[in-house]
Amino acid sequence: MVLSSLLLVPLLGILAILAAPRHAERLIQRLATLATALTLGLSLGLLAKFDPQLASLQFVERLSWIPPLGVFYHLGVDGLSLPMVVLTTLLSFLACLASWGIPERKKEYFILYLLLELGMVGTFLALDLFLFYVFWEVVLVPMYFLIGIWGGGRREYSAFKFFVYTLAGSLAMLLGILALYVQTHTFDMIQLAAAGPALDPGLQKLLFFAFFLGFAIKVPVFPFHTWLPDAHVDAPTPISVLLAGVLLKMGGYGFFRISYPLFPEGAQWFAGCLATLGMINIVYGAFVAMAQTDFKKLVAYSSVSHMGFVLLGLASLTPEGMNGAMLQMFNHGIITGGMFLLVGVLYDRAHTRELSAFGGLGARVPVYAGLLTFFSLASLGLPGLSGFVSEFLSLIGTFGVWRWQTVVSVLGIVVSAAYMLTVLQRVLLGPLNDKWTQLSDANLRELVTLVPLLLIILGVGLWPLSVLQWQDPSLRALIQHVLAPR
Amino acid sequence: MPALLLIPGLPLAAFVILILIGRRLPPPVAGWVSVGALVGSCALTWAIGGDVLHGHRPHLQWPWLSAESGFWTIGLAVDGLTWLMLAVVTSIGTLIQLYAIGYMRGDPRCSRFFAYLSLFCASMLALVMADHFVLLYAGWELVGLCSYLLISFWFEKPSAAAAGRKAFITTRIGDTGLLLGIMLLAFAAGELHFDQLDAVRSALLLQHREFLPTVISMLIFFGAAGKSAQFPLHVWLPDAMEGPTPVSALIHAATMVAAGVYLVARTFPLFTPQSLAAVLGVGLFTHLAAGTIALTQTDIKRVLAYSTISQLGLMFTALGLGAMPLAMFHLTTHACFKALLFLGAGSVIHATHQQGLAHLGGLFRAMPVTAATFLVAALAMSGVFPLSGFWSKDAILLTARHEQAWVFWALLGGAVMTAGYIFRLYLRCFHGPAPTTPTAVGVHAQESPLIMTLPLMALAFGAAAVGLLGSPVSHQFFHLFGLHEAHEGLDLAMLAVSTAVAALGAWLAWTVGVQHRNLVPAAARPAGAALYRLAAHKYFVDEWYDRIIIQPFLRTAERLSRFDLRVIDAAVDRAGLTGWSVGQLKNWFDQRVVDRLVNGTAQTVQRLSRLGRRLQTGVVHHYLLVLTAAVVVLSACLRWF
Amino acid sequence: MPSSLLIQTGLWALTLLVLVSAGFVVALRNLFRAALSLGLVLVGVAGLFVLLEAEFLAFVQILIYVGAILTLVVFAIMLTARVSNPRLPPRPPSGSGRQRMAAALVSAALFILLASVTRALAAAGLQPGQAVSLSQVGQELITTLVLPFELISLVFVSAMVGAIAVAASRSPR
Amino acid sequence: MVVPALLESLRVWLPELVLSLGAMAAMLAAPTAVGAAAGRRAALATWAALLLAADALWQVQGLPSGAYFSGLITVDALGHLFRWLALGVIALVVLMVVSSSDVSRGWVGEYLGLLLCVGVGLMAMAQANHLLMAYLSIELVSLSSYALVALVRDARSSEAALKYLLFGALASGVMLFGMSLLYGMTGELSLPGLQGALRTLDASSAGALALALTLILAGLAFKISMVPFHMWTPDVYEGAPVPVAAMLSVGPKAAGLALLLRFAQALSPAWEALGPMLAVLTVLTMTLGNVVAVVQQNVKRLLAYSTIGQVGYLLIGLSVRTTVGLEAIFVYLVAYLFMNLGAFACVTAVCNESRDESLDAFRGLSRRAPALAALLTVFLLSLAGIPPLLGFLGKFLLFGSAIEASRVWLAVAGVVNSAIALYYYVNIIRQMYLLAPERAGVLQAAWPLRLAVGVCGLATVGLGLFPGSLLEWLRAVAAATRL
Amino acid sequence: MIPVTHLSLLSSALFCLGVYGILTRRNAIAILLSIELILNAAALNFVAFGRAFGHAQAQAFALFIIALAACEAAVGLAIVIGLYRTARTVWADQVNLLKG
Repeated sequence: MVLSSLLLVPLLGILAILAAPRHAERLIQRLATLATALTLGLSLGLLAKFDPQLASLQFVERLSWIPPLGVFYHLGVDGLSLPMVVLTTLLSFLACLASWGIPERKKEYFILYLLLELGMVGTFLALDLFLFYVFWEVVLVPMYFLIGIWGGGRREYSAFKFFVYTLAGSLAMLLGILALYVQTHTFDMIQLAAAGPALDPGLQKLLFFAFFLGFAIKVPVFPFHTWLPDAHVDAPTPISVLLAGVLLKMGGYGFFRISYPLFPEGAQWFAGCLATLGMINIVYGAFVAMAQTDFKKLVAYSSVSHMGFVLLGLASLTPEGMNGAMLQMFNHGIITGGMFLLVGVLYDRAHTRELSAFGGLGARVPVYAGLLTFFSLASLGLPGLSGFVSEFLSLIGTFGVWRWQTVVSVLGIVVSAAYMLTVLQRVLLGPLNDKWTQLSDANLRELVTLVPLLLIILGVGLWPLSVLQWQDPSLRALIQHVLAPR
Repeated sequence: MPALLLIPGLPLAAFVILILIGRRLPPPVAGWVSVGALVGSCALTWAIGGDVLHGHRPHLQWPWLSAESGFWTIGLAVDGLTWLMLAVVTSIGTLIQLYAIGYMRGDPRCSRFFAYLSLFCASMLALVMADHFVLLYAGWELVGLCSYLLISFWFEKPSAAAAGRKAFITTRIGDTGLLLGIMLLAFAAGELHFDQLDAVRSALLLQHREFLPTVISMLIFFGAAGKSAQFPLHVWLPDAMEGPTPVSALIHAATMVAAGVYLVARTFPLFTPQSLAAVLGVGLFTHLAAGTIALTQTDIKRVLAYSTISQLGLMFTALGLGAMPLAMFHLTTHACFKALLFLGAGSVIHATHQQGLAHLGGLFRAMPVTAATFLVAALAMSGVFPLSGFWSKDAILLTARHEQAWVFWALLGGAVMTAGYIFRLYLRCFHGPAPTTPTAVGVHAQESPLIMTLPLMALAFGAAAVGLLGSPVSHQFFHLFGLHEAHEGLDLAMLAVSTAVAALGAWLAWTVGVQHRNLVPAAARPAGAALYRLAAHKYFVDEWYDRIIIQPFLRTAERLSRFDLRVIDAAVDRAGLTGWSVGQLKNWFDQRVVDRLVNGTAQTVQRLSRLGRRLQTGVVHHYLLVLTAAVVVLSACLRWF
Repeated sequence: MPSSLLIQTGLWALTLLVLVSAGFVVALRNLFRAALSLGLVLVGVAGLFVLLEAEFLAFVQILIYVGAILTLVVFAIMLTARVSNPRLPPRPPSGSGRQRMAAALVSAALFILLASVTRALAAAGLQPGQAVSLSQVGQELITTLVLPFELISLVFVSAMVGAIAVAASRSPR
Repeated sequence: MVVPALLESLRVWLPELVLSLGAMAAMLAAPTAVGAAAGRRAALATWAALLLAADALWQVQGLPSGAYFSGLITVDALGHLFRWLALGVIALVVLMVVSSSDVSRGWVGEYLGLLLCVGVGLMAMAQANHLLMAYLSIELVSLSSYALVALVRDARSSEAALKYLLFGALASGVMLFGMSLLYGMTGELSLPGLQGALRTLDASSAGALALALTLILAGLAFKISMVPFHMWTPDVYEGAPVPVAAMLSVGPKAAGLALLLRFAQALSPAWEALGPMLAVLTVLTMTLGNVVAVVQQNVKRLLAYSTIGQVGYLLIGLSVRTTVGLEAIFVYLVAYLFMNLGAFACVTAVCNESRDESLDAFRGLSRRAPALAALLTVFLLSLAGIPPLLGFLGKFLLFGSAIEASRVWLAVAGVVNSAIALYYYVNIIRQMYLLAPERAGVLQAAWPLRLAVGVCGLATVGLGLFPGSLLEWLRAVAAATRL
Repeated sequence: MIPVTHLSLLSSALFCLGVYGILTRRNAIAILLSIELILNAAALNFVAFGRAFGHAQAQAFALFIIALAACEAAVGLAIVIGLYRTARTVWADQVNLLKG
């Protein structure tokens, strides 16, 4: 029941907030924070009880849900989903704290927020394809509102774009699910993982491609990435955090959980393309980020670049590469989540995100400057911080398999250093712009949201085994499964 | 071996303390915390020195990425090479930090400064102690970071901020090479531990002949060249002088920039004759070219920076000649006298707030200690017997003469230049007429406080005496490398040549540099002036880089960004998810294909929608006609098809 | 076979009557005359019913159609006779040329289609002895077809109520 | 011998009888009182009839299936399902009628009576086993609907009624002629008889059969708004009062599909020939509906086009002709009943208050009526096929049936259309949530509307989350229905 | 002896004339008249075929058709009158408020 409780708590939170009067804003945000905190606590408890030695699924819950269709309420975690679940609950909690600054319509906001968390956690827990799809889509709707109502800039456009893009992708996935169901008459991912590889290779490739469309848009893979900068930029800060931190991971997770185990032939067939796309993502994203003048947009494009390492690692099908890809998802969530929080901190005070508007803040807001420097360094892959480990693993794992893609991707590292340092230079260094002499430093709430992320980045960077040990057995089993001769 | 952990651990602890509570500490305390930690490391280093000298190899390992596979076990290890670096970093680092306490007094971000310095020491120590490529790479990047942070420490100056970024990015380009080298090595040999490199070399040679080791070693050398500011990646080091002078002394003279030399020395087994030739070529070229530039610079620190580049080139030349211990020997002596030179320059700057040679002069009287120690360092660098520089340079010259005679002559030319620029600097700072410009404050300058002069004196002692450890007098130094056979003895001819060369340089410096006597024959003057201008503008390397790398890079970024906005976004927006990205083949393609593709879904849907609307005319007869026609058409279809 | 000849003659005469007056219904400008032509069609069809030995049906046809529906139509024509909104320009009563062309084309095509399949219909042809007696029809209506009877009553009710409510000049209350 | 069979048959027919009597009562109740009281009495009679009919329907379910009334109607699982659907439609629409401001108070009795007549017609359509029954029941529904549309008596509703009448009369005339041709070929009027006779038909009459089928199809296609027989739909919906449009968008669609299924079943060998054509029309229907809906500004018109699009999805199940397809149709119809009527109920509430049928009326609705806006969002998302709402399940099964029948292109067309449909559904949501309200004040819907919306919302969400027993029932119905 | 083909051809012609009338007449009442033609054509068919097959049901069907025609005419004329009252026209192609 522990996994169900992860879903139940946000649900109860929603109900409690629904019952709360509209004007009791403090109560509402406390309730929401409580719900997210409880979920976080539960997921940490899960972490403690999880046996990292086992490659199999743990805490499995399986109840019949729609018997005529053979749909089950089937949850479970293994090394692939556990880091994602923890990431989700953690970021949800922190972003919930950051949401306290939302100016209006708090009741609706927190209801949608908890619904979003419910969907995200569910996506990572689901072991039934139907259930997975349900959660996958459930995420879309609150996200649309959260961007569309509480966003800034061209929020309507961005929200709609996000919605349409992702829905188009998931509809392709839906076709894939249907075709798979017609072939196998089951939605159970475990059974499918056993049955899928036996499918006709041609069909596998087709299905892989259908699922690829769904996941690729979420990741996002070039050229399906254009929703991302808009959505990230116009979303309110906490939602940007979740968007970058969790939603993108749903796409990557899909590859690990569905595409690879179910269609190994397709996966091997597509690996070359995936590596090339990963390379394009890395280099292209970095270059485009370089040219941005809007801070948030820059971070958004850096996400495109960073997610490229996930694709690259995935394409390798080596333990190092896959571990790197998985870890990169976790790390990117933490680091970019932190970056968006930092952008938000700045935006809350200055009401602009134009890089050229700043300068010399380093002296004015030293704590903020330190944090920004730290997260930027993590983002550019400084050794000792978490981003390095995963990028390094992806690269070294892929190098032996996709030589040239990897070599070109290494270039991306240089470019990422270039744009990140440019940010630091424009924002923190140089002479202080007179406009910002009254700027205040990060406050306690902001520190509370940022410091845990900082510690995780440091912890994973110094002792990557702490995360790797959870996922490694599952990933090795997965690779074995994919490469098994048939 | 907790001692091994403590060596980088102590400065790291200092860093953590300073970054967390540094601002609450009174400024001098911050400095002392940092110094104290480094002293501890220094003491530990010297404590294990005896063991190491006797061939003991302390080693400490722990699992990193995988608990099972030994491949990803990383750790700290100390052998002779490492111990030497440890000794250099901790000893000289201590002195420089001590000096910095005085130098940075009164700076509001003093604690931050010492925090960074501590972090630097920690990473540098980790770098040299690493027993695994990845850990080395980690330290490698971290020292780069510290260099960045410290160069742009006075970030209110835009030039400092820009210089920091330039340093980081340029060295990162080199790091890319190192990273690729590591990946290639891991892929080809499956081994990244340094103590296995000999085995790796033979395995690689067996399997791939010379090609793969050459590629790997060249990639590694590329990384080393970035860190050690070798041509063509040297451009960042002169700019890095924007940082506080103790930083220049510690990072950009004594230790970090020498990491490249260390790296090549560490991975020496991987180097094949071909790659050594490349190392030699690059090192020698850099040695000479940087020397000429140093001759023309008018900023004290820039002269020293080019001097550093030049000396590093010398070390690489030694490496290229295959004389790895000699390169390390020169690294050691260089660390002493170059740190001393920088600290001396810092002392001058601290006293006068001037860096340009035009504004300095005749400071000997005001700052006797600084001047004297500076002189010792200058002499040592010029290779005057029996100071340390003599022993290390002399050994390299000797090897060159044995190996490749032309290198020897080139090095001699370099030696002239070395003496020339350093004495030009020394003489114009401390002797000659005091400048008459109103901004000059030389006459009012006072000697620096004791906390600054004490390290100067200690280093002067070092610059004078360290060389003896590698001299025929005492052979201790080479025992670190397991070389126990006797030194070939003092070559008197070399001694004479060396001293003569140094004297020639000093004389030229006096006559040309200080007295401004033009020695070039009138006929050659235009060419000479052109050469001078070329050197004075650093061979326009920065300008070239800007034109052929940076601007195109920025333009590409701009273009891709626009591409993203206009083509990809628009294409995907309008043409649904067709995912083509060929819109770049502009003009005709745009018009013939893209336009038609682009007018895809969203617009097409809208257009179709309006069309469909128009079909719904509102006139009932049309509806009825459609109904009847549909019946006719459908039944006809059904009847005949 | 005088009766047979009589039948043939009657058949052709009725066919002619029906077709010609149907043509008038669709072509005559004057609505009133068109309605009268429809009456002729209905009478002609009733005559055909008689020929088919369905006299009761012919009777009903005359009674209901001509007697009731046509009367209703005439009333409606008179009610709306003062056509109409003077601002609307007068136009020919049967659509534009293009519309008529299209209609003719479609109708002709439909006829060709229908004509091409008549051969397959009731191939057995008519047998004299198969005439259905009125009592048989009545029997059907009160046994087998009792349900349609119930339904049609409901149709009547709803049609009447609907028609009255729609045509009523204003809300009753 | 005749009489006991008739009595047995009457028992089966009890729900319809009750409804018919209720219709009379509602129409007669109105003149007995003045003003609001008249409406109340009529409503009372209507509710009594509905409840009694529901009870009767529940009782009747136990009776053995088979042909009743001398084979005029057939009682089977399919018929039961559609009778329930018809009853549901009428009940929900009654809730809207009694609180819609489009419906003039003076005519409530007539509205309700006619609605119940429609209900009887819908139920009869679902059970028709005989050409005469099919024709009569269709006409009952049509004639009552014409009157319902015309009852508002303004220019737009008159126009709508006229168009509906002319289109409908032509379509049913065409169908009737087709029936006569069919009869002429086979000499059979009952569907099972036709089925037997068609088996023995020789090849020479294939052309005649095809023609007859097309003519009949035209009449049914008109009822379910299948392209190209859809053209009346948007105009009539826009002109009709909102509740009537709501009824038209669900009731005749469901009953028409039931009748189509019965014809498909009876004429099965010949029906096969229709297959490819039907598939093409399926795609055309959903595409036209969804595409043209994109630029609509009037919400009723938008929902009319949306209805056409939804019918397109439903036709997938018909054109694949498998049991899975049948099940999918049933599920989607149930979903469609709740989500579409729910949406219409919300529209009723909004139009009641603003007298404005354009999308602008929905601006900022989330601030003026949060619950209403939230539920309308649920309905629209369900129509768009977002899980876990019931509409998604239906769509899922429909597309699945297409893939199962190896007609992947139908599923692809459906998917593409779903993406297009998102465009206009989300546009309404955008108006409600993302834009500022045009008028101030809280919008309070009447209680019957709230009840209707609540029931629909509960069903859309609840059945979407726990569709197990519903699916089991519908699967059993599908299995019992031979195609 | 009446050949069935004759009658079915006649009814087809009647049907098509009705269709033509519906498509061309502008006056709504005239269109309703044309619809009566169609219904008559169908009724004629039923009676003719019923005679051929000897079915009483066919005649009953025709009876129902006539009854329904009456209902349809009633509702139709009521709608036309209602239209005339609200739009002051009975010309079907002049009413196009609803379109698009």
